[in-house]
Amino acid sequence: AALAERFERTVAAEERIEPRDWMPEAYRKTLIRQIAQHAHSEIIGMQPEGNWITRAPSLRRKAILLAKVQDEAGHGLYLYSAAETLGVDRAELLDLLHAGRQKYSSIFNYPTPTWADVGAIGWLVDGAAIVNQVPITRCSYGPYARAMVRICKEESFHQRQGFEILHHLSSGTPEQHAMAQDAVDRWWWPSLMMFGPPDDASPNSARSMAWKIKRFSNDELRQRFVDMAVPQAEALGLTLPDPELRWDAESGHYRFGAIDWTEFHEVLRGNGPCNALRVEHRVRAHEEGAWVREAADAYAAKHAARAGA
Amino acid sequence: AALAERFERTVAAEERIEPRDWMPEAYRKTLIRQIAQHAHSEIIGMQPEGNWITRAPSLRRKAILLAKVQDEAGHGLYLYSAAETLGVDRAELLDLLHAGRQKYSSIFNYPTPTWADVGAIGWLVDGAAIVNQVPITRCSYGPYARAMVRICKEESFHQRQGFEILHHLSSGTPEQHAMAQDAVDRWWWPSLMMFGPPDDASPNSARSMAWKIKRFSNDELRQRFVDMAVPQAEALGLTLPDPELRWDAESGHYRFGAIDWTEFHEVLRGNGPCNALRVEHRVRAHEEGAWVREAADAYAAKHAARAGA
Amino acid sequence: TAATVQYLLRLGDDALVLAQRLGAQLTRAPQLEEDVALANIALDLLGQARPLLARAGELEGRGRDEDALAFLREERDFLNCQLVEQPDVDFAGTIARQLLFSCYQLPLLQALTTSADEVLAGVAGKGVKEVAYHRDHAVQWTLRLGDGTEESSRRMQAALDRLWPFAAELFESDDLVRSLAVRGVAVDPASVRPRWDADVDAVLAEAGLARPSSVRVATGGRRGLHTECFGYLLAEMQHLARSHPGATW
Amino acid sequence: TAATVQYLLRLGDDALVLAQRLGAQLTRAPQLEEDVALANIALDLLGQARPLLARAGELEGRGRDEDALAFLREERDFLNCQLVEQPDVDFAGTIARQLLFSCYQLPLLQALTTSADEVLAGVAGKGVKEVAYHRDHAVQWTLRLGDGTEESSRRMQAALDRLWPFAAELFESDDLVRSLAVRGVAVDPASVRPRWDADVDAVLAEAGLARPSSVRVATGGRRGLHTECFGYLLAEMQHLARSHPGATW
Amino acid sequence: MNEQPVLAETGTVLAAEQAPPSPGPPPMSPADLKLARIVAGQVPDPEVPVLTIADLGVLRDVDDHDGHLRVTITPTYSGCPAVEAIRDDLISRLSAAGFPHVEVVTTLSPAWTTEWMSEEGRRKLAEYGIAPPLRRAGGTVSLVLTVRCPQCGSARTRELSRFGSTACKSLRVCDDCREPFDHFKDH
Repeated sequence: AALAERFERTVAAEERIEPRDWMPEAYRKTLIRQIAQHAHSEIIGMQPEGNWITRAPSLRRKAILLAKVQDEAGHGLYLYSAAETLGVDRAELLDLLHAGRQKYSSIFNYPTPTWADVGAIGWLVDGAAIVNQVPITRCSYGPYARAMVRICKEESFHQRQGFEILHHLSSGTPEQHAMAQDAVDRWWWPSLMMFGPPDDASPNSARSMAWKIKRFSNDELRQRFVDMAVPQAEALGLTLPDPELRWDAESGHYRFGAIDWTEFHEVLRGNGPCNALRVEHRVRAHEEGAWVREAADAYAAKHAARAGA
Repeated sequence: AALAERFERTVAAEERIEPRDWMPEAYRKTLIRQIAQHAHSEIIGMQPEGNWITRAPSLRRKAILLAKVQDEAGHGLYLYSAAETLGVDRAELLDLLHAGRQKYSSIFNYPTPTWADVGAIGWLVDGAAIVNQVPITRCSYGPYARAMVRICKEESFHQRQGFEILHHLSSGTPEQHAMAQDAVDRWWWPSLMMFGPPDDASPNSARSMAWKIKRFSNDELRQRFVDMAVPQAEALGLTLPDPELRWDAESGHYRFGAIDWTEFHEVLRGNGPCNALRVEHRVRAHEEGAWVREAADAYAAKHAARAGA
Repeated sequence: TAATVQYLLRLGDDALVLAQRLGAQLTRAPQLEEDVALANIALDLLGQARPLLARAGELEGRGRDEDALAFLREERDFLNCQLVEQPDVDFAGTIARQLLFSCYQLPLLQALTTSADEVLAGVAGKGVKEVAYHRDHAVQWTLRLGDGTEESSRRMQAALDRLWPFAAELFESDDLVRSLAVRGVAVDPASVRPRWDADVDAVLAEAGLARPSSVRVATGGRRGLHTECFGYLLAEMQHLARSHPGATW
Repeated sequence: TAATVQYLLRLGDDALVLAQRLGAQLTRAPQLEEDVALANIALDLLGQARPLLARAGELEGRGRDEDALAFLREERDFLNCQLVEQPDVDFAGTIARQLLFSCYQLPLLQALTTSADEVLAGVAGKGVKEVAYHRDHAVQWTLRLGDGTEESSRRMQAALDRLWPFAAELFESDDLVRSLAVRGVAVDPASVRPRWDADVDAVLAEAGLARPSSVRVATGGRRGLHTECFGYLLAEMQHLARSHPGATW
Repeated sequence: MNEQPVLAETGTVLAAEQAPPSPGPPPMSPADLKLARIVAGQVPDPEVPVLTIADLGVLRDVDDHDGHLRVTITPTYSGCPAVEAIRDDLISRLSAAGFPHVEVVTTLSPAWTTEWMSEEGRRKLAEYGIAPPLRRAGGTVSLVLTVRCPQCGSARTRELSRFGSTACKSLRVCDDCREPFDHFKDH
């Protein structure tokens, strides 16, 4: 009870909970779930963009994209390590991902049929991710908060690159402009869904807020994203596919149309365009790599034994 | 002995030996080896051209190429059936091919890096094959001779299509013309080697001639091919890569330069550019198809059993 | 006619893309007879695709011939269903795709033999005989694999489960096709669904295979939205033609 | 300078094509650390390829930049060795290719740091550090796989056997490279063979792997003659760029 | 047996392509059309050259179309690659026969059927070693007829592969004389 009180005090004082501190089991579980989901999103998120590495239209873009996807793998590594400070290990978490028992961000269940999708993901998806993640830099759990500081910096860089891709396309040939507009048309609504269901339908939020794992409500963050994206779309010369979108001088915010939550729930339930593809791809890489990991373990064991002998 | 005499008489009278006739064991073996090698050449020969089916530059060319490769598979089937009349079965012959214990024409161990190679194979390789095969339509073994009649007709059609491909390229853009010339440069000498080693180095020929399995010597056929190809190359507007090539009015033949038999023997020994690739590809298809063949057998057995019950 | 062009492209692209997939299987079949059979089916489909695309180009009136439409269109302009572009994971997958597609294509072409568009009617008339064979081929192999060995049955079921979500798109109706159907040009694909259900169910039952229960519905092909494997198929198919702008072959 | 252009293309194409192969492995590695490592190696190689191609285009003087050389050249104009284009059959194959190539590239770049061509010397100077890491990575994995499990040892040996015929081409000398070597621009690749032999032999011995005995020598890459898999690599790499003539990205 | 089957047609194809552009088209007499029909009908099938396109029933019509000769053919199946070669041969042979303006039209409907193959064609096929398509009885019941071995005439034959080297043929084998042979399928 003294421990619980100290925990509450620390959180209330905006101080950090560290791995060796006592914490409530539910807090630990919530964090593990959230960090794991975040890590899974990084590594599944490599696929839609990775789809264009071999086909990038210039060497410069190829290098930027390679570096970006590498960053995502790096973020994944970093986040799995953060989760491991809470007493799970990466192998367990990967098994849960592969078995479909832990989620990743639904946004990665949409396909990338054109090069402009790489731009749209950078601009909109990374943009939304940053809005979601910046508050986590002040999360009550120390390792997660510190990881997010670094990750957010890198993602800002990615977002800027995505914006540049779209900007170049938008002011390029008519075909390139159409390609950019088409990508934005397809990614806009899914990006808005990245902030999760509306507040009145978001069950776990309250406790996460109290624990200072979450800092703002889904709808607040979504509004923040829209307010940021609309002027950027204008700068790009691209149209956001929402006829109801308009500036509301009174509130100082952009108002936007109703989100189709049926689609969101279908994708979440595993029926999105690429759910099966993404998990199969992951599982195949994992299974085909099993003999390699076994070899590395066997080698390490042999040499540890020799060193010990 | 009476049987042997009758066999000799039949062959001498230019009549046909049929499957149920008595024949010397060596005759049977020679024929099996030759027909099998011919069948193997058809199915391995599908690969270099098959390499371009998915990349043919027009739908018309794609259809023609698909049909051609289908023809080759059909010829393979036909020839394996002809070999089976001699008391072996296809599965055995395929095993020998896969184990590297029976050969196929070395010409298929060269790669097809460009579309023009499809034309060059049609014109030169099929052209050489026809010159080689037309005499076999008069082979003493009936089923083989009859098979060759129809196969030769179909191959003439293929050769014509190959010629047309090259003709179109040769009179197309400078890049297309260069592509055609490059392909002819690479295929000319290997085509000449298709007729086998020079007569003075060809050990098995004499007996095959006596048995009327073979009708002309390697060098005779090679000369016939050169005499045919040179004017066609002129019609194509392409140069044959042999500075010594010239018309010899006295003999009424084209004289050509010395063939590099070292290369021929290297390819024959398995060290050609694609020997490993071709056999691996075949073996992989065969092994990956094992479960399908097993299923078909199991199904047939079940249904034969049910029909019998 | 813009609607007819779209409709011709849907049918033509289905045939072209499936021919492309099957053509890639040549030299990779489990036995020589199947190399021949798959090549033959590919050739039939290519033979259907060519006049359909040529006709689409002619009606469009922008000077595009069959090759311009096949080799110089971008991914988002291809209107084939997603089923036909799905990759050949194994022979069971090839057969499952053939089964689902030919059981749809056969009644569709039968109905199209009376199309008001002459080319469409001609292609359909010719195609009916060919596709009857394609269906028969797929049915025979579905039976052999479903009722063959344990492994073949498992693979065939897995292939069906994997491809089933792509079947619904075949029967998708929209304003375009309904308006063309009224004019006697097109056939509403929804109308062939009962026949498809009956045919496929009968084969699966005889083969001892379960009708997949997947509720997922993949869609988008008719609007030019394709699965990620499709871009690679196009890159391979179009590369040479695109590398020589203006050349003929 | 025509000779220098050729030489730059050989080196640049080696790096570009290997980067392309490695880039395709991203999201397919046996563990996340390897996704990062392979991406990193690919990025280094791409970083070497770009200035080399750019320099080649500049010396050539026909207005071709790095992208024109990468995306608008035909297969027969690519001068990379055949080793780097060989497909990734499994992780052992990826590692074997890395081992054979990095053990060649490291001493080559070391010698090129003093090249009379400034760009070449610059790329080599920077590349030496990177490639030292590539080699170390390949060596560590060769040891783990060779001396790991029975399966890993078998796979690693098979990969070496498969790729060995492509090693000889790395050291092929010709008039072009010899004349450039005399002028201090190039390094005769034959000169790095002893170092390569010693390095590779040492690793194989420690890993318990046999030096393959294959006598087959694959060659042709430096004359633009490639193995059949290469056309597919190029089709994928170039398709988008070729689909939009004149566009920039 | 002709031992030089190689590219027998190539020269004439080239000649046709190089034919000079046409002056105005004169009208065609019935005799012209008759001659054109004969010449066109003699074009061989490229893959089974013992058969002409008239034997096969691939040649549907030869008529005067605004002073141009119009030849209508129907391919045996949709993807048949021989169509292109037949088209070239028609143009070159008709051109040699004095018809410089030839339009070859490919029509798919009505669809080609083996019913269109002439008796002559069937006889030539059998002589060539390919079992001809079976004649369907006019009645409603389609009998399962046997395919006879073109070598020994036996009815004891079975199908080895539904397709042979070309789509229109299947591969069979005779259980009596063991001959493998092609059967031109009923279609």
